[in-house]
Amino acid sequence: MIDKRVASCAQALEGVFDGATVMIGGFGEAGSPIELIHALIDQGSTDLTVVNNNTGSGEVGLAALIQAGRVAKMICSYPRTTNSTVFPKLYHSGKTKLELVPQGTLAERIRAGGAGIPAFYTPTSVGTPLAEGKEHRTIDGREYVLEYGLRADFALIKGLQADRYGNVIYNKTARNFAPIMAMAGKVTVVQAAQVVDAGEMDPETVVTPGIFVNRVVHVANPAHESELVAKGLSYPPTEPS
Amino acid sequence: MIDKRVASCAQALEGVFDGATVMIGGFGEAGSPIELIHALIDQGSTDLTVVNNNTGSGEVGLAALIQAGRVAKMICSYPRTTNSTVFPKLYHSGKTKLELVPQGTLAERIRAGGAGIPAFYTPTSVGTPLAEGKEHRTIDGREYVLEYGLRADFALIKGLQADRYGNVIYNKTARNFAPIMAMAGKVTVVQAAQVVDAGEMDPETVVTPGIFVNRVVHVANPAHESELVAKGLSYPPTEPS
Amino acid sequence: MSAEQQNAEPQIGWTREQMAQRVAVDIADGSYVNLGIGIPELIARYVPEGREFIYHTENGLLGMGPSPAEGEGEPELINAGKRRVTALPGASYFHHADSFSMIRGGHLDLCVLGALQVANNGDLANWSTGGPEAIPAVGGAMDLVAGVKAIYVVTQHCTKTGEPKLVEHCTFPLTGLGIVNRIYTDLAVIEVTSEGFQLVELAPGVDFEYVKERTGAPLLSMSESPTNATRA
Amino acid sequence: MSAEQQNAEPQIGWTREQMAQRVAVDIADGSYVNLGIGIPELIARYVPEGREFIYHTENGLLGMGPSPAEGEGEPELINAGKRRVTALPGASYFHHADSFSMIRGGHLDLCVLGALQVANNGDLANWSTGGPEAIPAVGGAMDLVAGVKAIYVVTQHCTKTGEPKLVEHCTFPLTGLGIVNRIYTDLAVIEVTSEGFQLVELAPGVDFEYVKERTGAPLLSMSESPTNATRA
Repeated sequence: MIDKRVASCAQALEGVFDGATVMIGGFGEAGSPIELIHALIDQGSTDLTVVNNNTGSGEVGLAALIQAGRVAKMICSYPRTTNSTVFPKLYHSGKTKLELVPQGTLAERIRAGGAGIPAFYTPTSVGTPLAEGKEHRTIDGREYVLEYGLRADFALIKGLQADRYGNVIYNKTARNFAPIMAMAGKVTVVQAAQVVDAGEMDPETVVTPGIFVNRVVHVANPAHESELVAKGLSYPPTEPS
Repeated sequence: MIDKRVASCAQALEGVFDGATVMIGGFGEAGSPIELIHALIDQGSTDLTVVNNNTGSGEVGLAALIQAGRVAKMICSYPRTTNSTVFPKLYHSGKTKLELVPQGTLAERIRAGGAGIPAFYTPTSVGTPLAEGKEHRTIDGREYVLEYGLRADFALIKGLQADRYGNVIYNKTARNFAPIMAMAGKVTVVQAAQVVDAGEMDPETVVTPGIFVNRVVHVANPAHESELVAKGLSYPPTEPS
Repeated sequence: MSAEQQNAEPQIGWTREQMAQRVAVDIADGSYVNLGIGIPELIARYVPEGREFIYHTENGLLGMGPSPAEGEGEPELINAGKRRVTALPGASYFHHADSFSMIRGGHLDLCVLGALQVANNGDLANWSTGGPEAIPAVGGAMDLVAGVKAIYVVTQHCTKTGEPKLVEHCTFPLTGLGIVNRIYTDLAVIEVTSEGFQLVELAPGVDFEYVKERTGAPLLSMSESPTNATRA
Repeated sequence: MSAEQQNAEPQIGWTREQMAQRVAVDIADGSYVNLGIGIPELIARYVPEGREFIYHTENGLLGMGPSPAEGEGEPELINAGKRRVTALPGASYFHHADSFSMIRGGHLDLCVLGALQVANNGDLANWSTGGPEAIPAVGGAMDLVAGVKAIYVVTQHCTKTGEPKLVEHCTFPLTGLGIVNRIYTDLAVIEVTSEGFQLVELAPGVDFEYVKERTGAPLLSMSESPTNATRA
């Protein structure tokens, strides 16, 4: 019987290695798989290349992973957000590198990676510093740049509901990068607030078919980043002195 | 108020012109917008380039459009189906040309057209006659061919349910090419068996957001091609003598 | 014009709210619109009577509604500025690749953005001052200007230090080439034509010379309307 | 071998159903599988005890179930062969670009296809005889062989006129280059290795020489297993 459920976030992250490329879903806090990120901090692998639209906020979630010195490189479109104080420090110190990609190009590169498209042309960024050094091509009189598909060793995403086959549906704008990262991850891990029996989801409304998912872990009450930040929390939690 | 509903299939096809490129949804009969195709036969425009996975069956729907001599060129992946007797005649007589495209490349070209991607590389067809004359490129040691996005002047598709904003959901495997053709059509026309009030569809389950749709026509009881073919019907109906 | 002069001047021209309202007047009924962060966000408050606009937010929602009351809303229903929003009847959610297919594929009618600089050939700089200490962050701006049918800019006419933002050549890193159609400032509405900046309308109490002085490139008056007017 | 000889021969080797069943034995538990039209379709009937396979049909369904009873089913729930099927619990529907993203993106474990010819370097010809009167039709075959992790071919060992289908070089137009991993015929199971065709198993009552005679390229016997065995 196919059963992709695993018992814990720790188990869901088995095999993440030093130097791995890890896609992490979410746009800001919406869709951020914060429990998986904290488990990744516990897990210990380092020198990671992380793909996420942003760089986290406060000292929890993605920001905490960066703060822990585990991210060698961020591939993202908008590393400058309210309460994003960790990344600037590591960026300026040269500890964390940045590959800045326009948001739509980032999304399309991830989708291409998952879809077996090695490269594509796009009009986005033509004439700007982000197109410098990239191959250009004129098609039907308009100029485009060549961009390459992106894949990842692991993709960590957050769903609202999942089943043992790995089918996933999402909550509102928390969907954002998750379906395409699920496609692009060699090992895709979903944390879901609800884990339901096979057949409970309407086949018409499944957003991520199970073929794109390798592991499902039940996280019943996922934290919201903004609430943790508002409370001034950090991860790992500071020991009471 | 935004209201994309029109009163009839004839009205839904206003503006289709001689020489237009028309994408028609459907894989075999599943998702074939047969009432819109028949209205297109009535409408009279000719010298069309039609994009569909197949070439219809019997003497109704797409096959009837071809039989009426209105299709100068088919772009499709599988023009040879059971009961597909019309296309072979016109193809051999040279009246209808054929651009044969692998099914996945066809889908990706349509999606690219709708997504503003002018061209992409794909491994499909490398080493086969269908790659001949196409630009090749080696990326990370594997060979790919360059394929171009496809757009259409009109896209005719069939939905299960639509609203005045043009949001659409589909029925089972009738979904097939419709969502991507909706993206690629400059004017996208949807025939829907149910037309519901705005807000009746769950925003999580809308498959084609209304931005991709221009006109919605209510066709309450769409015919099934196989049933028409089994009855030996043709379109336009033969006058009783 | 020095910062001191700027500070000394009385408040004239349009307020931020009035600028937003003025933009809304020019949006056609039924338009699909993406609003940037800042003044553009205010536009959603001013839909003219009898029109319906559909707002797209690139993080994955079409049919975005107004912000909920302070403290209300949901952390997973947000806009591109990461602020909480609502979804109207007829809305839909989708993933980022689909969202940017809408943008890149030319399906949106209008995008209204802020600017650091706009050149009189339509070039836009709005994502980076290029400073060595700045963390570069581009978001969806380059995709929007490359794909949306019309690009309006809404911005203060000058910087806080009184430097013109409408210029002959952008000195900041570009967002896109030749893509701005119209500019709405606190002082005027200006069309970017094939002959450069063309005044369309002055804010109440503002005259042509006043705007011209504060514009870093030639400005055609309303009577100088070129035959080959609107870009794009 | 002439057509007369072929006709004169007694029925030996595996039937179509047995060939399908033999393939099923080699499919790992939990595999995502796409089945071509013809004999491959029969494989779905023979899931070995204790295993679960998930069938993908490229027209937009994952979790395809068995065919409904004759006259039952729905015209809009069909497989790639345009025959009516069912959907199992846990199934999902999706559009064609997503479906072929599964295929091209390497997400399917196995595709089982029919063949006109297979060459001993793994080349496959299965979509066209190249005749001037033939209507060329390719469907999803080229996408499947380019994207799916393993490609099995199931076919009669020889054509109806007794010509070998396993050859040194395909003479029919190719579907893909060097992509076939295994071949299941009525006579044998044959692996395509870096050294060519390698016998894996003989059908009951069939001997090596019998298969070798009917194979259009060198065939390594089971004892000749090369060190560098399996392709891909």
